Amino acid sequence: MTADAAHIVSSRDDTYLNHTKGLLSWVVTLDHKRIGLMYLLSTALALCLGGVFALLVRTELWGPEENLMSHDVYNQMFTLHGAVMVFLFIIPSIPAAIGNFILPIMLGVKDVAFPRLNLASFYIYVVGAIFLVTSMYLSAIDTGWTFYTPYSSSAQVGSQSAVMSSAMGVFILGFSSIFTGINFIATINTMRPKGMGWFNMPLFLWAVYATSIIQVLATPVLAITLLLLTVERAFGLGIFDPALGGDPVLFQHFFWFYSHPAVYIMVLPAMGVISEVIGTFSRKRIFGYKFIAMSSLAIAFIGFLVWGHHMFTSGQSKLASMVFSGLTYLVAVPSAIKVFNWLTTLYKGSIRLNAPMLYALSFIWLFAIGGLTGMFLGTLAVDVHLHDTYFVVAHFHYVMVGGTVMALFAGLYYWWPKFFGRMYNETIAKVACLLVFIGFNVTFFPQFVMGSQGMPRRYYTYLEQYQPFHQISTVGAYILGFGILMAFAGLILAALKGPKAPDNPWGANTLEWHTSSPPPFDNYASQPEATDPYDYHALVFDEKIGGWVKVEDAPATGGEA
Amino acid sequence: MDAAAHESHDAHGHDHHHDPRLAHHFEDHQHQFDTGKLGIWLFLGQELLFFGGLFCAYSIYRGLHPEVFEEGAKFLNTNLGAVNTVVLLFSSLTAAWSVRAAQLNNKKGLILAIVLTIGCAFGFLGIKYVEYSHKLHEGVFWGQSFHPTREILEEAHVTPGVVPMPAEDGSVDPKAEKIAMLKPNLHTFFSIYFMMTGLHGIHVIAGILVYLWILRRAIRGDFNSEYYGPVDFTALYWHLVDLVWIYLFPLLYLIH
Amino acid sequence: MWFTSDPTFWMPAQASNHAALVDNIYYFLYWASVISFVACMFAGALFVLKYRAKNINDKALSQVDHSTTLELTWTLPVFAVAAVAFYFGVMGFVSMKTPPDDAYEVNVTAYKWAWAFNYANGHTDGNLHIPAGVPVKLTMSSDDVLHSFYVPAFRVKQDVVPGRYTQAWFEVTEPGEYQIFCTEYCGTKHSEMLAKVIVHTEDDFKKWLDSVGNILDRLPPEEAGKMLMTQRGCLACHSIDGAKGVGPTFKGSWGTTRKLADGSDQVMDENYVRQSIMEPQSQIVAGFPPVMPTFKGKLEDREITAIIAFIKSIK
Amino acid sequence: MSIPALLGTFMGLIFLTALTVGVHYGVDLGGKGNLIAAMVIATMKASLVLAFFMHLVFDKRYNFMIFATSVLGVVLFISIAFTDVSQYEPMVQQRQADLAKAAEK
Repeated sequence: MTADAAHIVSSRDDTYLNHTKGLLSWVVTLDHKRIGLMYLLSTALALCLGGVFALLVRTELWGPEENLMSHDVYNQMFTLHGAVMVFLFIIPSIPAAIGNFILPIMLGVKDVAFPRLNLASFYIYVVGAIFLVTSMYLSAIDTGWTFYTPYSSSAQVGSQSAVMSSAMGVFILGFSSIFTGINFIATINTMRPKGMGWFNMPLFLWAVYATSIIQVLATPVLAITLLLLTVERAFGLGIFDPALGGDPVLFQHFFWFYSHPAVYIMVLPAMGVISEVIGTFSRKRIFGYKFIAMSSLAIAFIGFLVWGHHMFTSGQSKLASMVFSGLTYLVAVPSAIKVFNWLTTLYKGSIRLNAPMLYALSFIWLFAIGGLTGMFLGTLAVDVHLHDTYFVVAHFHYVMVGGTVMALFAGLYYWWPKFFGRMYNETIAKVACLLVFIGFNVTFFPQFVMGSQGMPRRYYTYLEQYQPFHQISTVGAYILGFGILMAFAGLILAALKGPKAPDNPWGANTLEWHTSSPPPFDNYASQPEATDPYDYHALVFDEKIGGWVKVEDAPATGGEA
Repeated sequence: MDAAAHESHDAHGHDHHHDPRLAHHFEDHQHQFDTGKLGIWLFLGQELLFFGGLFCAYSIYRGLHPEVFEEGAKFLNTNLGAVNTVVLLFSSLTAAWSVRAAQLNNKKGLILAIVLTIGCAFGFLGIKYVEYSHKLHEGVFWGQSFHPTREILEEAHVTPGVVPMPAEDGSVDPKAEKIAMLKPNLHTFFSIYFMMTGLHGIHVIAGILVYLWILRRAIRGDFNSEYYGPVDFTALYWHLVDLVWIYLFPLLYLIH
Repeated sequence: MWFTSDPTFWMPAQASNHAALVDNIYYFLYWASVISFVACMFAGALFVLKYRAKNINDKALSQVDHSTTLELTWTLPVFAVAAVAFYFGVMGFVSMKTPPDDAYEVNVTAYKWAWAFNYANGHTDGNLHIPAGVPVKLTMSSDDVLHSFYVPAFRVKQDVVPGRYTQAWFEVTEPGEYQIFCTEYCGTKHSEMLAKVIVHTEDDFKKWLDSVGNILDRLPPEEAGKMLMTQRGCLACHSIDGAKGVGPTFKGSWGTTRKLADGSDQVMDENYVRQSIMEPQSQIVAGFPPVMPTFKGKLEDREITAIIAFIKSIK
Repeated sequence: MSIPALLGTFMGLIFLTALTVGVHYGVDLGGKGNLIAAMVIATMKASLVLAFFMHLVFDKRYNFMIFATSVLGVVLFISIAFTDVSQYEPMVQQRQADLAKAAEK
């Protein structure tokens, strides 16, 4: 790789951040890195907004009486919390924000396949978000994020227009997601560099690829579902509304055909981030590369066949429930394979506990609990008892928040030096990680207990026997909220004032670390040839620059042990 | 737009290609074409799933209530449907022809083929308009708005008792109407009919808009044997619209 | 832990024939999860401590990156646990979904935000009264939106869907009182759509059923009206002590004039009450949401007369 | 694509359209016979369009795979949802009959 240095021709002063200046140069940029950062900013705002709703909900639940808000406001709060978190934050966060920034650089290309479509998908996201958030002014939806009919299709207190506005918002957001998916599949398929066969791809790319397949094939069904719901609401179609001969259980089939695979849109890219981070910070080839890569695809495909496990008690037939339960277990296998492989990667590694690694290890802890409790819910007889209780709430928060948010921070701290060319403060990052981890467990673990004890979800008031659990949970929520704010603060501080970052601060060997930090506008002058992404011994730490360099480029006195 | 244009032209100092139609991140025209084609096929894939939802609703309601669909189809004009099928098939031919013309550097042929395609699309919408307006004029709406007149019920030879027959003065017994709507009935058929043909119609309109843009670029002389991706991709989209109609026609019009 | 039917840290007391079955699978999964979780996290912690880099340039001790044997070895137990859970889960589910032919039948109607349990003798009650030691089958439907019938102590849950019937069944051994929740989100007072299962001995149940029949004949109209309104859930939204609810209070309401949503004035008289029960949306009092379900075909004329008598009596 | 191939495909499509309308008016195949015939003809037409107008026979295999995967997705979605709904249909019909009876009163 002697030609490697030649790839980085742009002078270090000319980065994508200062290549062009002014707000307009960001607003109309076609550069995937800037679009990625704009996504990051929007999804981070969505996380904060959703987080505020969550804290309001948790505060109201401090006691069974009215503390902050009335029934109706509470119902709107948990609906908005779910809708904002799912559609505005989790689904676009890792793929659209980190994916947009990192994917082309990992491939050594100048941009994604369709830069205009990429920018369009960002603006579609913004328009969809405006529709969804506008619904708050139209007196807010109170249907739950699942929009179940006939509640959503029949007249409700103050939610007449809000349901339509939010459904249209989510409809529009769907297309943003579809376009991102199309873009990534096309990019990975046709623009891989020389030397990067399918099985030399970094695992993050495999994860994003699997995610994109789901985005392209599942999201359109959500779109048609919400279109039908909107028309049902406006004109009384009678497809889903039983008052007109429609079938509300059919709506659930439609809804979950998308929304179950969507769970994997949320967690697969997170797993991709973890696979990168664990390998790098163990300085060891990731164990079971092919199994991890294939398990991503397996999860994506099996994900399309298990939607009915959300409907075990909904009036779905016995036959369908049994088939869906059986298929659901098939997801357990690839998920377990991933966890085992990550743990085995640690074995005989050379482990460094920098912040990204701590977040990644926390991810494994939380995801393991989330995955194991998923087994309870996939088991028919047990699910009958646990369905629609706090057990389910705890389970999917462990997977989606424990999973995605932890991996999001792992990824952000890992790639932040690449994003902005500045290092973060390890102490802030680690303390924030500890707070998030503790806060998360304190919030959601008690919910498993009260769910098993029968506490139903989406309840404004509750029986007194559940109060201690609710109070622990509320305390945890505040710790969690504080931890997340601190994690963000660490990142913002680093971007503004952090010390200069080397090109390769972690000793990772995927292509994005071979360009400068932050990358030049063009990423690479010409596409570099790919090397083994997990050959960590090709790199040594260079004290002088505080980062890692190729063995052959290292000073003769290099610190090889 | 200035900044974006600035970026893409001033992308890097040592431009190794000068064709502005070739984006800077592709190696050559073939690479760009293959990528674009993959993109459009992915888009068509999602279109299939998008329509798939409606086909799902259709299958379930027809599978469980075939009699409703038999009655419903009586309202539809099979001849107009068949004519529209032919119009759309012809437009598919001209769309495919436009790709051939572009590949052969035949600018005149390209323009003619696109104009014919757009013309057929308008023809299709015109016939659809005739069908829609007749139905809506006679109260044949979707779902809860379904209040057919006596005339159209007699014209369609609807089996007595399927929906309440309006009295001479046009009034309907509200109780009978409510009972008819409790289960899937003609109003459900027309919900599905209007959703499917309506969504298909919106795709036709979108196709017209894209083709007008392609026409403008064709007249400007953008396309040649090396660069004709947009013509090909639009044609692929147009064929998909045709493909959906190929199924809609027998599923809605040809029911015994 | 799972041989007890008493409440545990995780599970409420077992009160129906399904409960032990559900709990056995639950605890099987619970211990399988605890063991595998502890094992994994212990291994992870051990590796992190033992293989921590002392010097930043330390190489990993091994670069072995695959072992198909190992992959298969740890896939198998996952399969095995899944297979066991699947098998017992399905068996339990099938038995929960297959009511015996001789089950005692109760019809259930759910509406915002109350339950109506309907007995063969025509009596409708707001709580579910059942005999102990007899399988009971519920045939349920909803008048408005989705609801869900859930009794944690029975481990029974079934959505109640408008436009169709769904069924649930169970057999309770010991008399007692158990909590019913609505577990499918249904709007404003979803969390207050509660009721009780009251399990009598078989003899007591018969006595109870006789005593609640014909209340109109046996009781003065005010009392019968009050019973009806409690049973049908009217008082969940309309208070009788002047408190503001989802609907207007009945306290001192009789004969007063009220402003309707369309701006007109209306005296609270017999016609108005009758009309409001039959077609609630036609004359909504200003400032209240139009959410009351219709009781057309569900209340007899005599019953409405009794209700009116009761409303008159609330001063 | 050559002119004969284009025109040939088009004539094939027109012929199949005439055939499907002809079967509709002229032949009663009984039971689901006509539906099956119509769907078989439609699928033949769709294959013609896909193979020639959309050049799938000349194209990269990956594009065909995308299309096939989407079709598979639609088929799975419809068939599973249909199976379930038809399983619980008796519960729906019974309730609808009872509601109609109640509304008669």
